[in-house]
Amino acid sequence: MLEVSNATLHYGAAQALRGVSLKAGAGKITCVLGRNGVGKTSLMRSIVGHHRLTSGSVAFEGKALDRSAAYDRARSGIAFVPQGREIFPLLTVRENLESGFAPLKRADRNIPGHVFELFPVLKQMLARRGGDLSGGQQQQLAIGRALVMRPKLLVLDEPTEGIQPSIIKDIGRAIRYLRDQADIAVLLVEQYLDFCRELADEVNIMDRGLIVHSGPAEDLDRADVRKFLTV
Amino acid sequence: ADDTIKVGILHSLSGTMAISETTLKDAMLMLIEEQNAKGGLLGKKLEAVVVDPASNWPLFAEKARELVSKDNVAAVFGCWTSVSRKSVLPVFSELDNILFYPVQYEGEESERNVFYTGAAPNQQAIPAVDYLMSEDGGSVKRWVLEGTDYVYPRTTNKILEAYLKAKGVAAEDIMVNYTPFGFSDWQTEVAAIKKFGSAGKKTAVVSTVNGDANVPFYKELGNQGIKAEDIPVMAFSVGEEELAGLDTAPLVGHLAAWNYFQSIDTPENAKFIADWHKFIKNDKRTTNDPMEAHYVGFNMWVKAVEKAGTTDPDKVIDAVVGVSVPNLTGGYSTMMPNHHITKPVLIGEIQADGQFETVSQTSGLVMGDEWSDYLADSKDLISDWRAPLSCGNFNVATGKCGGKGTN
Amino acid sequence: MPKSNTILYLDGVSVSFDGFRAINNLSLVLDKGEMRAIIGPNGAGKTTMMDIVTGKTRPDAGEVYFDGQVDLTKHDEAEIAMMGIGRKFQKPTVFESHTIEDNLMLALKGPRSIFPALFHRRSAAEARQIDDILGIIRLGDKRDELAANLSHGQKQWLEIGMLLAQDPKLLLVDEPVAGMTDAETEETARLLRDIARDHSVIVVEHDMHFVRELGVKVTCLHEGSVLSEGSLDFVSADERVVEVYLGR
Amino acid sequence: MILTRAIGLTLLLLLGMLSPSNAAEADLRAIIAKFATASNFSATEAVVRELAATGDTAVERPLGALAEGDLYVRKADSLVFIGKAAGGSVELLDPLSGEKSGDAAKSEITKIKVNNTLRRAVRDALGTLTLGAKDPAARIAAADTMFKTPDATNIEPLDAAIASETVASVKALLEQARAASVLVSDRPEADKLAAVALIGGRGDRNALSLLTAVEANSEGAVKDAATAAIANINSTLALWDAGQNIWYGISLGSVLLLAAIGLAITFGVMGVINMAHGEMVMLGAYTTFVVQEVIRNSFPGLFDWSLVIALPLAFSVAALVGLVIERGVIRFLYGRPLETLLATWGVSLILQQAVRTIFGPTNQEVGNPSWMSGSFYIGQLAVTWNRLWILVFALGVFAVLLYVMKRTPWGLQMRAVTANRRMAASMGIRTPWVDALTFALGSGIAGIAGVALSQIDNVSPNLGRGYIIDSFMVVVFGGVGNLWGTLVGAFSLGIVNKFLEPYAGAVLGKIVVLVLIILFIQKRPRGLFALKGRSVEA
Amino acid sequence: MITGRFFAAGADRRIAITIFILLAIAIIVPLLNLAVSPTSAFYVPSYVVALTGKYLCYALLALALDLVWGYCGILSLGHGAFFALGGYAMGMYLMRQIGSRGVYGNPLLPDFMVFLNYGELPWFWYGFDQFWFAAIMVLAVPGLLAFVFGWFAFRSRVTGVYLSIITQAMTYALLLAFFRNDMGFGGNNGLTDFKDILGYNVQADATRSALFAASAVTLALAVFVTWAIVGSKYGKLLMAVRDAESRTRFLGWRAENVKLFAFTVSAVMAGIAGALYVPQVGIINPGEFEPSNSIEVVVWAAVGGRGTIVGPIIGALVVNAGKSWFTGVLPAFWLFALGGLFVAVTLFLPKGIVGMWDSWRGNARALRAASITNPINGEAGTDPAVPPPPKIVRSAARTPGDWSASGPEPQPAE
Ligand SMILES: Nc1ncnc2c1ncn2[C@@H]1O[C@H](COP(=O)(O)OP(=O)(O)OP(=O)(O)O)[C@@H](O)[C@H]1O
Ligand SMILES: Nc1ncnc2c1ncn2[C@@H]1O[C@H](COP(=O)(O)OP(=O)(O)OP(=O)(O)O)[C@@H](O)[C@H]1O
Ligand SMILES: CC(C)C[C@H](N)C(=O)O
Ligand SMILES: [Mg+2]
Ligand SMILES: [Mg+2]
Repeated sequence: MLEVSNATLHYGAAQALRGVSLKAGAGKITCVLGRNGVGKTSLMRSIVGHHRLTSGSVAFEGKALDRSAAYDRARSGIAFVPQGREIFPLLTVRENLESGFAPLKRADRNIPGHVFELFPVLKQMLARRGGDLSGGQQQQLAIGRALVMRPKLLVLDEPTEGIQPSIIKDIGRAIRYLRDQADIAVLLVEQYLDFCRELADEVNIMDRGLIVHSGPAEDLDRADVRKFLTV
Repeated sequence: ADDTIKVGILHSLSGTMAISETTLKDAMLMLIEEQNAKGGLLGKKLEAVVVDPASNWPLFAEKARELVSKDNVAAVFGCWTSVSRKSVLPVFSELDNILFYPVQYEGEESERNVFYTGAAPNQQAIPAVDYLMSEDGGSVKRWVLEGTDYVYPRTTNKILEAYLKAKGVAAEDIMVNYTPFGFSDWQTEVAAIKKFGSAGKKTAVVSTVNGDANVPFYKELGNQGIKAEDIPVMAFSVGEEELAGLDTAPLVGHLAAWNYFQSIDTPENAKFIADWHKFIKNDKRTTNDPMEAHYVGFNMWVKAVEKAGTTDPDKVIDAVVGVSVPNLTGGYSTMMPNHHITKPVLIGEIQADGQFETVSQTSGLVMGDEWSDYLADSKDLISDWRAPLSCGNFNVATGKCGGKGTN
Repeated sequence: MPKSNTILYLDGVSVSFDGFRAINNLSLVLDKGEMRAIIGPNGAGKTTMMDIVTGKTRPDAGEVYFDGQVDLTKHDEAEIAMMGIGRKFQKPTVFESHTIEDNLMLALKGPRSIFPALFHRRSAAEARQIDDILGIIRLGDKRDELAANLSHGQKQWLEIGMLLAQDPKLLLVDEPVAGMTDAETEETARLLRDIARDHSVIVVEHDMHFVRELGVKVTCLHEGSVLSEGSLDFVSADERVVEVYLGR
Repeated sequence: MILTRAIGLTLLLLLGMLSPSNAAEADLRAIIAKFATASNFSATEAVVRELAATGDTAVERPLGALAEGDLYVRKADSLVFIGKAAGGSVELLDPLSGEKSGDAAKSEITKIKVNNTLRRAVRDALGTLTLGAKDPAARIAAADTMFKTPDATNIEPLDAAIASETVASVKALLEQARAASVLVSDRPEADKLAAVALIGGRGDRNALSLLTAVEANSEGAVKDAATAAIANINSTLALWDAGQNIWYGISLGSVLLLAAIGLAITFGVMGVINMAHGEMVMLGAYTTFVVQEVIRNSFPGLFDWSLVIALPLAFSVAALVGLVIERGVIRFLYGRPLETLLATWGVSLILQQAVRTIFGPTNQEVGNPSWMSGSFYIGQLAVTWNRLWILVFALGVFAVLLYVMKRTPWGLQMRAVTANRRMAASMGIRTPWVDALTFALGSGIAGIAGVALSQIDNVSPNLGRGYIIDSFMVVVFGGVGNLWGTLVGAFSLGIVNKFLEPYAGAVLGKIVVLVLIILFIQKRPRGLFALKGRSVEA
Repeated sequence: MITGRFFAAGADRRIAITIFILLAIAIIVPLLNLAVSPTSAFYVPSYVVALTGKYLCYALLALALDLVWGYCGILSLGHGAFFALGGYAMGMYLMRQIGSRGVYGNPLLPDFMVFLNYGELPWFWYGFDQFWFAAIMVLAVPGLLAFVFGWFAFRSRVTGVYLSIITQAMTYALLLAFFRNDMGFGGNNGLTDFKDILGYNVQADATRSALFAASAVTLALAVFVTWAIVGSKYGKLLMAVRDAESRTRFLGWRAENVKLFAFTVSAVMAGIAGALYVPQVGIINPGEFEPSNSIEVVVWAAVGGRGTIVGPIIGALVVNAGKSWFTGVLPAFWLFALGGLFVAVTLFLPKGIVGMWDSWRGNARALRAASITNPINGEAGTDPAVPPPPKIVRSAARTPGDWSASGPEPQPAE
């Protein structure tokens, strides 16, 4: 469904991605792991269109995305939960959720029920400014907002960061539910190994701008794989 | 090049004053073109050097310096506001060149290098007030002196207040009010005028409101229904050009005092207007008093150069005094030794077509009085730039040049 | 009052925003030299509590004392920081247009007024201190890079480094390991335990492994007040904590 | 002598009203002919009086023409005509019948000059003559003039008019006019006291000015009554004055609101420090000018509609220019708000000079349609129509904008995009579109503000510069990013300003307002309606 | 000590060069004006001396603004006010020097006071007959105003556009106040008609050259002081306050004092610029308080390169020279040229002239550095698939958030 091939990215003279190739299939949860600063976020942002790749390509459902802008990618079904949440601080929680209506047809412009099932706080806080929420609540809002878009590919950059354990579990359940029910592809960046191990169908491990390992989730228990994750 | 005589034109073409000054630049270009058509001057062609001081006073000084020392102009025609004139003054006296200043001003100045072709207060304000006090003018008893808060209105009003009091007007029958530059919300002021005018005595407004603030002022007057028959407004800086931006129908009868109106019916003026329309390629453009001042000033300069046989400023300065040229109101204006000129004073009423109709005119020409007789410290001063006196502020009481002297 | 031996003393503190009670009659005492872990659901008021302690938010009611005698509600951020309370923010905030090294330099303990800063020259001791910290946070090879160019996790580390440089008496650490790998998490726990030997520390975290590794007393906040307090095992056995926080 | 003539005049007038047969037309012509020889204003005035003394309503035409400055003398034969300019020449009409009687070149005729004194004389004369006019408005006008210029000789015609008047409101006015005349007559004291009471009841400034004169010229009971009435009027007027100040403040506020509201979008919402905002206002004003020019030249009948026509055009012109600016310049500057100051400053210079080059540097004439001219009274509160409409208009624009921002998806997207452009794009919002349209909207609104402002201010290339500082002041004072703040900010600045003005004068008043703004910002560092919340304070 | 650093190895070469150039022209230009015959090719006309002297004052003003704007993020839209106040202080001195040579010959009262019927000299004019007093006022008045204004504003944490707008309100209020004739500063016409300064005729070529030299030397000194300030730890703090004010507070710094110091120093610099400017242009009037003048100063700094020391100087010189030139050769169209220049600079030189130059050079340096020390590239050496040399999309990042299309949360303004 999503195919990244040979992606490179530069920040000025510094190179953050050095020829990354990655696949994420529908109905699968694809996990990307790696230490701090190896380029996970850079890769995700390249996929959703925040950064333009220096070379290489990103294809979604067989169509090359390299020339399309972030909003076109979103309209073709890619939803993004960024690291750092990036909710709209002065919009109310409801408005934040409704901002996901843009790519939808008029008839679809409602907030799916499972959003509130997953994150009941959001329902209580609909009228509050997004920016006032606590860090974890914001993270929940960010995920909820992405779900409103009814995505085909959900890109999550460290979604569990700052979230209380019970809700992490809920998020895990939700992601699995989405994969199973709606048959969507999930691309997940995680540091939290246990979470990853539980959810992932495929894992990719990054180090210094490269994917150094990819394979099934079970690989995570191999020592040669884990070495990439230690200090 | 040596085969041309350069003439500097120092009027703002951008910024706040462009609205008034651009016309003067065009007028000068026309005059120069016509002079060239007549064969130029001293057998040479005149060449206009136009610069834009951009309504920025220090830039005026810079541009003046540029004109004189870089472009070597023989004389400069320019400035509108007094502050721009003040800022170029030192340049002209240092570099010993000539400035012709075409706008009415507050007086209290006489410089060797400057020729004042606009009105001094006695050539505008005093006759205007006289008219209002006369029977024809409505025998006004109560006065509102409405002005923009700066030197020209302040000085003029000071002179007027002294004059009115000398004529027996009581202090409570004079209301003085000032507004900032570019003022646009006149509701309160106009209401105050209305109130002041409803005391049972004939009231008039003498307006030294300047520039941009006039249009909203008159619009508000019209809307609040202040009619000229009830409370006439006499303005000193509202001319045809300003009225062009207004629907004058509700303003018919309000007054202005100038030394020239476009409506003046003389052959010189008819020709001038026709030339102007041809030059500017627009029949609707008006002429106005400062244009006439440039017309007069330019012709005086031409004549003086011919008389002196050179454009050397020193010689020309001496030659200009006494030169007499026709003005556009059917008479002759003469350059006096104080570097001010003689002018007729006209009072006009605004007409529905945006023109003025002269309702009163001084019987003869009035000589510009640079040092007002109504201000304590200046009444003893006179100016005479002819040798041997050659002094701009000769004190007749002490008999010394240089104001009071050191006593 | 037994304030005397406390480094931080909160009693009956409440704060509300537009009618929403974020902190509700909260009482919390931290002894000198103690390290405390604070957990609690999202929105429980953990960060807000830190805001109150550091002077960012003024409480509507209640007492907040530092070091047994200083009433913190009477001081502003800078004064409180000068007294020796340092803070790491939940969202890492560093000086993005300065290098890593300068970030640390500005945080280094020392006089905080204009003229000393104007005529400041770096001493050898300071240089050594910076080098040490750079070692600890493993950003030595990036010392001349602009902080803006760091990844999220690296910024977390830098902020911890700045806290170290500040060398405060009391450290408030908000979610230090968010976005760190498990290995780094362990590293951080070790570091904090080190620090806690001669400092007082409050750590907020959602990562239970990390909290466990710290091995200190835990307070669970909920809806602005203390829900449960004790050892981690005690707290995580508390039904209410499981209900609102840990989940099943 | 005057008295007898006046009585004669009244009789004539009564006769004239009774019988349709007029005083001999030849007599009138003879008097009119005297205009030709009147050498100065007072001579002309004498002729006016003489004409009026005939009491013949037929003199309305020549007198009216005289006041309008349309009365001419043919040089060749010294005959007096009404002249109507027709092309290069003048069409001559008979002064009494109004029938066409030839043409003349401008040089063949001389205009009979009028001045204010003459115009007033004509007005007074016509006032008496039109007392019996069919149109109640004319009768009201007549009563009004007679009230303002009381004369004992007016009493009798007024009595007659009162007797035959059927409209109650006109009748009341006529009675007041009569009372005014009584006060200057030698009627008994009782009559005068009644008159003072009647006039005192009017309670307005005209009454005040009349009574002041009475107070000065009479004694005894009448003087006392006048003094009391004056005190009475003064105290009610003082109250009205306060109301008047509030109204002035509101109307100044509405101007500020209009000027600022577009900026509240481009600056407040989008964060562009839009120095070209004033120029957008200017473009709107020039659009109005062009529309009026076309109407004047081609469809004079539509003049009253000119503003209605100009509104959508001004919006489109300014919005289009805004769109071009956004696509051409601003879009490269998002995230670098300070650079927008530099670029839009440049744009504003270019626009200003462009307008100066195209339209010339001088003021352009923009007229008020009739429904925006003049004023009316609510009690003693004078309300000018143009100000009232501008207030209504400003509030209307505000309401529409508020609706768009808060209730439509576009508004939501706008706010999302400006909060975080990159993330908004990832939500599927076409950010370039939203940016461009938002900027165009803000500019367009500035444009329609220009339509309104053209009604009260100069239409010149400098128009925009005059408003830009005030606009920023309003938006910032109200609180950036909050439309309500802009509304309340504009009105409070307006009202404070207008309350200070009578005491401190316009200049000092403005300085005080500025200082108050500075002090106020110390108290509320994020404006009146500060955006709140963690994200802002951080 | 500071001087020690200046000459220490690694001192910014560009600053040194700038100072050197300024000092050099301070000597050479007057020499070429006074000692060389007017017919010589090397002769510098007085006109040019006067003009460039004026530009140097503008440059000093721009530098002063950049200290607060570029380095501390305080966008002051009222710096013209400090400039004008310094100018007025100097103008008052020059006015008093006229003595009884005024048109009315009043030994005590300046002319405008005479014809506006002032009975006596207003109290605030006392002392200005002494140069030292005027000189102190040149520093004290703008400094004090900035201090008081800043003290209130920074303590109340007025930031961003709010601060910008109240600085604008300040200069606007001063503009209106100085326009008022009753203020005793000559109203709209201002102070003019100066005769001499320290006993020398202001119009003499020698005086003019001396003023030029003084301006150049002062500017050099200001460059040095600014450089010393921004290079110090305080300077780093200043930038830290610019980027994350509240963070500095949590480190124990008093952000308001940090800003206040810079603001006051900057105002004093602006005041000095004004004081040097007035005798060279021969007039000071309220027009200098015009808000648009202050905005122009911002524009100069932006054109030259905000947040650099040389940038604002270059910006002021380029824009003003452009203005002088355009207003002469293209009087009717120069605004198009100038406006176009501003737009072009923002679009094509986003960091100003100097900033862009730096980027080019910085880029080259960064590229070189990257190939040696960058861990990614360093590792790459061991990798068989060595990536091709990076294609440079844009120049090296010197400011945060520069790479992404926009920062995550654009503020209305800094
Ligand atoms: N805007 C930027 N400019 C320059 N360099 C950057 C920028 N953003 C990130 N980098 C650098 O690129 C590398 C990869 O960063 P990235 O954010 O992709 O890491 P990450 O794997 O997401 O790390 P983390 O787990 O800490 O979030 C890091 O070395 C970082 O320093
Ligand atoms: N300035 C504010 N305005 C409005 N509400 C606020 C504000 N600050 C905090 N709150 C509310 O107070 C509550 C407590 O927030 P706080 O950030 O302290 O939670 P937290 O315990 O740190 O949560 P997390 O673990 O998610 O970081 C939240 O519900 C938040 O919405
Ligand atoms: C009255 C104005 C039009 C000109 C006047 N000379 C001035 O002081 O600016
Ligand atoms: Mg990351
Ligand atoms: Mg928190």
